[in-house]
Amino acid sequence: MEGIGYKILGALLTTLLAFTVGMFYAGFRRKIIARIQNRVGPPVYQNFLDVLKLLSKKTSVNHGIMQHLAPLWLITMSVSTLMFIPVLKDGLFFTNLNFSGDLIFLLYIMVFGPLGMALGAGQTGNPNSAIGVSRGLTQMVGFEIPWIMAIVALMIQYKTTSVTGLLDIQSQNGTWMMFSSPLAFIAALLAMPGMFRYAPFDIVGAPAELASGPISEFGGKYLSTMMTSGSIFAFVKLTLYVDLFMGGASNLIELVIKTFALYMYPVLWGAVSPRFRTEQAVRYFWGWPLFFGFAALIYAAF
Amino acid sequence: MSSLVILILIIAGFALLSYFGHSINKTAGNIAVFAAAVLIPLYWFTRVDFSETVSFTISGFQMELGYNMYGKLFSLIVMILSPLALIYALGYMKDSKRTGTFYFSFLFSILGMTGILMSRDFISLFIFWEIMTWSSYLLVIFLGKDVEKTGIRYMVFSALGAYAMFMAIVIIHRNTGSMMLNDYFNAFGNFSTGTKFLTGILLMFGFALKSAVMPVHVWAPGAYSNTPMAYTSVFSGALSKMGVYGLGFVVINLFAHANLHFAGTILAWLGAVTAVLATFSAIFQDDAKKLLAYSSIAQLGYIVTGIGIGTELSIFAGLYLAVLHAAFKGVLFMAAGAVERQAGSTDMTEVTGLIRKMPLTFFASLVAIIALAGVPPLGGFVGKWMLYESLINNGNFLMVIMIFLSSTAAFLYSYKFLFGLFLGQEEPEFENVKEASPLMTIPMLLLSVFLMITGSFPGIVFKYIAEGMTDLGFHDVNWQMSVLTNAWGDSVNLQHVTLSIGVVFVVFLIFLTWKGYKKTYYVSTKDISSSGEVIKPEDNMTYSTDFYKPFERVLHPILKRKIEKYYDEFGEGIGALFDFMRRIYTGNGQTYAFYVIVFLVILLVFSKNIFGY
Amino acid sequence: MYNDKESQKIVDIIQNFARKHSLFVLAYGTGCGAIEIPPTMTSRYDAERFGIRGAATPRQADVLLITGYLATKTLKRVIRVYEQMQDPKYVMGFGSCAINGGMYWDSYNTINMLDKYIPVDVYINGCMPRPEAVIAGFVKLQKLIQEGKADGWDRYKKNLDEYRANQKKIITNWVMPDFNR
Amino acid sequence: MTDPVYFIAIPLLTAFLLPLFGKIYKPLIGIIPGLVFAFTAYISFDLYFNLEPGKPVIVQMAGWAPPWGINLVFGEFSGLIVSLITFLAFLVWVYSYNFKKVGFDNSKKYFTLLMLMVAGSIGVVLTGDIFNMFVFLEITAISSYGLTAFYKGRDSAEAAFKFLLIGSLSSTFILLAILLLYKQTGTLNMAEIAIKSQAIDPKIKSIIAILFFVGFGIEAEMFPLNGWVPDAYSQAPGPVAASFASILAKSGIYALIRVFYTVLDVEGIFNLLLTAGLLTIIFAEFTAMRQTRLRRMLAYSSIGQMGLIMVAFSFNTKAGVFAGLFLMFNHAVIKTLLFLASGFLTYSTKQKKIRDLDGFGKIMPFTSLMFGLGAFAIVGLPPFSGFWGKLNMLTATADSNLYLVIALILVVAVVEIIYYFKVIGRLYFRERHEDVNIQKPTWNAVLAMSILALVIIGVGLYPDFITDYLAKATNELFDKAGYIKHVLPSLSLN
Repeated sequence: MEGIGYKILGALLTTLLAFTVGMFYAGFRRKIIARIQNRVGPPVYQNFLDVLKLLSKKTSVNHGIMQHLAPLWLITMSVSTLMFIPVLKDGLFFTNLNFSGDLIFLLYIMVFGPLGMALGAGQTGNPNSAIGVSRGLTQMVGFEIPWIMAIVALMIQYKTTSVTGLLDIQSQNGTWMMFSSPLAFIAALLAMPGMFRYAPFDIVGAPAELASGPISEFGGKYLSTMMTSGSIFAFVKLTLYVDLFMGGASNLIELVIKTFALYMYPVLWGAVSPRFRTEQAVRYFWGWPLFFGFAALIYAAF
Repeated sequence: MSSLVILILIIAGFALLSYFGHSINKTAGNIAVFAAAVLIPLYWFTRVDFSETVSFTISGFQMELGYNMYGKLFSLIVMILSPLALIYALGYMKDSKRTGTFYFSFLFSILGMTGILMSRDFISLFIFWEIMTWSSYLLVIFLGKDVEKTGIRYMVFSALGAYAMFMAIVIIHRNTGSMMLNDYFNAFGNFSTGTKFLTGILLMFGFALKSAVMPVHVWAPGAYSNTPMAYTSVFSGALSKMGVYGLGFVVINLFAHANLHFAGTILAWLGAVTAVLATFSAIFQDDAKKLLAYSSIAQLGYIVTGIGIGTELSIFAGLYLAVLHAAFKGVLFMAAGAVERQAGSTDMTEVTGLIRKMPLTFFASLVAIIALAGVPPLGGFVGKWMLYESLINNGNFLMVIMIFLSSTAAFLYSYKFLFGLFLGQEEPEFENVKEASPLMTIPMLLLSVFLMITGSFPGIVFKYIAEGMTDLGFHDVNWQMSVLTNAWGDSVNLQHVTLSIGVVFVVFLIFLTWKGYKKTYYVSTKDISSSGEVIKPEDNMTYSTDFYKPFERVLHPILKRKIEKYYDEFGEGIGALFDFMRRIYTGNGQTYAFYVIVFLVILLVFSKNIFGY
Repeated sequence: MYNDKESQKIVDIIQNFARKHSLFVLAYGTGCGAIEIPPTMTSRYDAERFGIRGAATPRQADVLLITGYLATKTLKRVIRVYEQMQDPKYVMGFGSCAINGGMYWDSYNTINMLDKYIPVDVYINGCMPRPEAVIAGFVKLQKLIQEGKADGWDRYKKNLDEYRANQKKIITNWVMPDFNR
Repeated sequence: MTDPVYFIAIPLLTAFLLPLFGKIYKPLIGIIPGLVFAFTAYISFDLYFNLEPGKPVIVQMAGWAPPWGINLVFGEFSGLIVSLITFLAFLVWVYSYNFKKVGFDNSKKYFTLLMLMVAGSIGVVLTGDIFNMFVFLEITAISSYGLTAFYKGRDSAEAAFKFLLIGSLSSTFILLAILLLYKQTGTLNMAEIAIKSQAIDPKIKSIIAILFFVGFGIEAEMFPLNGWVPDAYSQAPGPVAASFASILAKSGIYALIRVFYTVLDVEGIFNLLLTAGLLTIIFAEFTAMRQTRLRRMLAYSSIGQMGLIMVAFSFNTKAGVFAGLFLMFNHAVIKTLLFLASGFLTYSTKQKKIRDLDGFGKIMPFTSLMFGLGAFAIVGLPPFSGFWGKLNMLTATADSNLYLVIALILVVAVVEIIYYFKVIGRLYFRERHEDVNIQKPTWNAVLAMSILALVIIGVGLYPDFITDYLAKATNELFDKAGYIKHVLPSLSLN
């Protein structure tokens, strides 16, 4: 644990791991969806090529400083969040700064990026971007509530607000929280597709109506940064779920298995779903997920 | 003479000086105002003796002035925010008329606030409270908009609050024979239950009204948005904190000590409901000033919740949020004022794309909005974190959810504010808009620097809060310069946060800027992908009307019931009753004579009931 | 001007490999060829296996598909879209109409030779080309990219005056923003 | 020189001689009343400040000792009221000395009637004889009728007629009460009645009390006997309305207090006074809110203030009386200021509507400022004198355990704030109408209003200027035995 050099090396390794895993997951998603649609689909490393290609675009345009900073905010958020999440339960490289943040902090730092992204999208002046932002923020209010309820239920039940603390409790008890607090898990699980913004909750991007929404004016290096950030963030979200509900992971293989299993859930749901309208999405989140969230809270408190 | 009295006299003197200065000419008046903005805080910081007390007797009532640490904390807000707002006002009010009245009322409201915070007895508290009320009323109606509706509504609600306090005060006097705050707090335990509740709740009502707690918040949106923005920053930032100040000592000193915690809990619930509903209202405002007004109400809701819960961490959070709210809402109202002055409107459906015209204002607003939204690494997060942790530690899980809902929904209006005014397509109409004068931007930037520092080193504020909380009975409050800790021992190290975010940000900033630097082009906001159509300069494609329509559809069942409507209907009903009463005076001499006779007859008939024989 | 594979730097090879296998396609679907895009993309022919996917806006796109004839009215839009795309960018012309006007060769309001107005990298023959032909066109484009020969974007910048002169012949009321890269 | 007799004699005499002076030299009509008011004010202050504690100055008229003769009692209580009345009368003169609407042709009538009214009021306050009090009250009332009808218009005449109608009822009841009292006790001297009244049959005493209550209640603007007030206040000239509020109403309430505190000892009358006072407050203030004319609004507000004073006196405690006196002082000073200011504000508008005052703050800055100051003071905002009155009033109420009354008073105060602040809002924060003619206040009006404003602010900043005197007056009012002892040294209360 000692040594600033190890710390930096660990941070870099974690980021690289998150990037790689996230990219492959996105590739798998494309492949899986293709197979479901009876297509061959792109190779699983396709997303690396996409990012590389976008990065090697010779020109890029922006509409001002906020648009320039927007991808930056996103990737800063993803990487910083990653720093505060225990990727593996213990180990030299993959725990990073997780002792100096807690769940509430994570919740808040996770909106840092979208807010910056929204500002950048706003500056482009493209109406599609603004509409996308409006939808995205609305949807966020929708899914955050059941998700937060689940988290608060855990925190109240186990009297700790830190992820590390919750991990320790799981390894002490020997059960995962998805079994010891099933209601919270269900609420969190129901809110999860909203977080991933896959169908039926892909109302932000919605290529068919909004021309990809907030990112419609981003190209080249900006878009590549955003895709990188997106893959890291997907990994972050999955790891957080695994840490909270599935007992974390003590080695990378376990981590990959658990996160991949979890990842299949929004992917498969999305593969066979059409798209909600914004208000339908919010109503969905404020329906059953909210009910399970309440149930979880009551279960936790009494 | 005592330094406290001198302070009061200095402020009053400057008020008169500004008024008369402005009636001579503008320069003289402005010099007086500037001197006030510099000298009043200078005197406060260097010469005021905080251990001093002044007591005197007027009209048989003993009165005493003297700071305690709790009052000093709030004075700090007043003494830092008000001078900045005054300097801002020098720029903002440059072309207005009747500036004399403006600065007179402004300084008098500072006097009122200063006085409230050093009052140790109810009489002087009430006197200064009322001075604050009427001076702010004069500012609310200063622009002459909506005088009948907003002005009267503000005054009526303020009066209701003040008179509730007044009633409590006289009842306290009846029961203790003294007007001193401390005598009341000490005697409170011995009161009968009825008196406990009556006085406590009346005081609480009075203070809660000033801090715009639902359902007595209706004065606030109009009052905040109608006032000249130079004052609104103080109005929302400092003046509403007087209510928080009062709630603090009522809830903690009374209810906690007398084991009436549930009263505090009710207050906390009201605060949470306020936060949620006001946030929802803020989201659908089209006027930036109205949006900020509702947002203020919502933020005050958090603070009130923190105070109402009454644990150490929650009060700490409430007070910290109070300080922070003063700073960021100060900036935001100033920014709205700057936009109003430079671009002529704060209607977010009209004004767009000012970011390149007013970059400093935008930067200050951005920092303030991040702090408001509670996103790390700025100071707002610290307050939010402490509030949540205290609520979770306390097991108030439903309240946590409401606060979370409110602050998540707060992102919506936060974004709308920045987007509506500064982002979006640039319009030829605002081609010639200039950045506001340095008098206006410097106060904003100073406050935003403060917000940035508190993100990593909130300890500079914690110090004063911890001092102040000793007067609420919380001794030895633990605080560290940049580590937050909750009751369960979980902590957040803010320096690590800032460092991590900062390093990642800088690394990627360098990368993103350096990569293809020469081949990165700036294009105008009219150059967007719009199916190949060329957008003419006069076409504005910015999406700003009905910005959150889907969300509005979701919330329609909640929002369609407006509490204002009930008040209005109540008002109409009362008006009809008054009209009926007015009919008694028919204007007919015979009728009046008839009344006299009837009255006499009634008295004679019932004389046995009246006199007993 | 035309680099051989041997003379390319290693960076270029990697970059061109990425470019070749990741083609974001913006279909300008005013002509009848637009109807051929959906089968190309979906299950039957599945262009995604070549790394080809649709892009919603020109800012993100690499390939501009001109799916058939271009009316003089829509030429302006095509130029606009093309100029909004980021370098390197490629244009594919679909069918005879894009090559020589096809059955509209003497129409008063269509253009005959697309290459006079924007640089076309690959033409696909047919009226209309079937999805197989479209994919063949893409494969050809990939080959050109790998070899560094798909340099229409470079030609456009170098011969901007000439292209502009041609464009202005068709578009009489010229109100386009300047293209100055 | 300083003899209470002069209070009555000189104004009465001058009032009747005024036409003669006018014949000699016209401007004398304006000047002589001023001299008279200045003189009365001077002697009243001189007497008042030189009073020995607990020892009223007593004058026997025509050499007859009481109880047979008529006597004047200038004590700490009555002296305070007289000083207030004379001081305000003087200010009203300063204000109206060349008030434009008081044309020279009419000014002798005006000043004659004004002097009569002042003399009558002073008489009411000073006299120790109950029938004499009735006589003075009649003098006051009749001169008031005249002043109400001063403008000779249709409306003024109607107002005066209403006033006359109700006023004569008042006289009748008081006279009846005095008759009954005389029948029972055989004396008209108040001190002696005070002694003998305990022996009166309670039934008859209650009837007497009721008759007095209604009779004086009319003068004191009690609900529902105050139908005359709004008309009279709004139709009379501005300074006259001011003097009604400060002088006429004060003498009415004084008579009420004197009779029930000193002369008659009736159980239960104070509850009645409380009820009547509360009803007065409620109806007056709520009615005031719906008024569209400035004067009528002020008139109803004045009624409301009188109701408040009645409530204060109804507690029958020292704190209550102290508060009542403070409120009387405030009402006299502030309402006078408001009426004086409104005299110029509504000078050129025929309807005297509130909405005609839009934007007057810019064109009549001083008068508007005075009105605003008066409004701030009357609703009880610190740091003006109204606040201290209200504070004392409410502490007194709380001491009497009447919490609901506190709530009621405060609710009504909110109503008061609404209508006063509506006017202020219009004065300062509205664009003015195009075609307004204004009348700049004359220098003497400015002087009069400034003095009143200074008094308001001075007392507001440091109420102890007057609290000592009020406390002394309170003590004297409760010292019934002392009063009797001084007036009738030969008798004593058994």
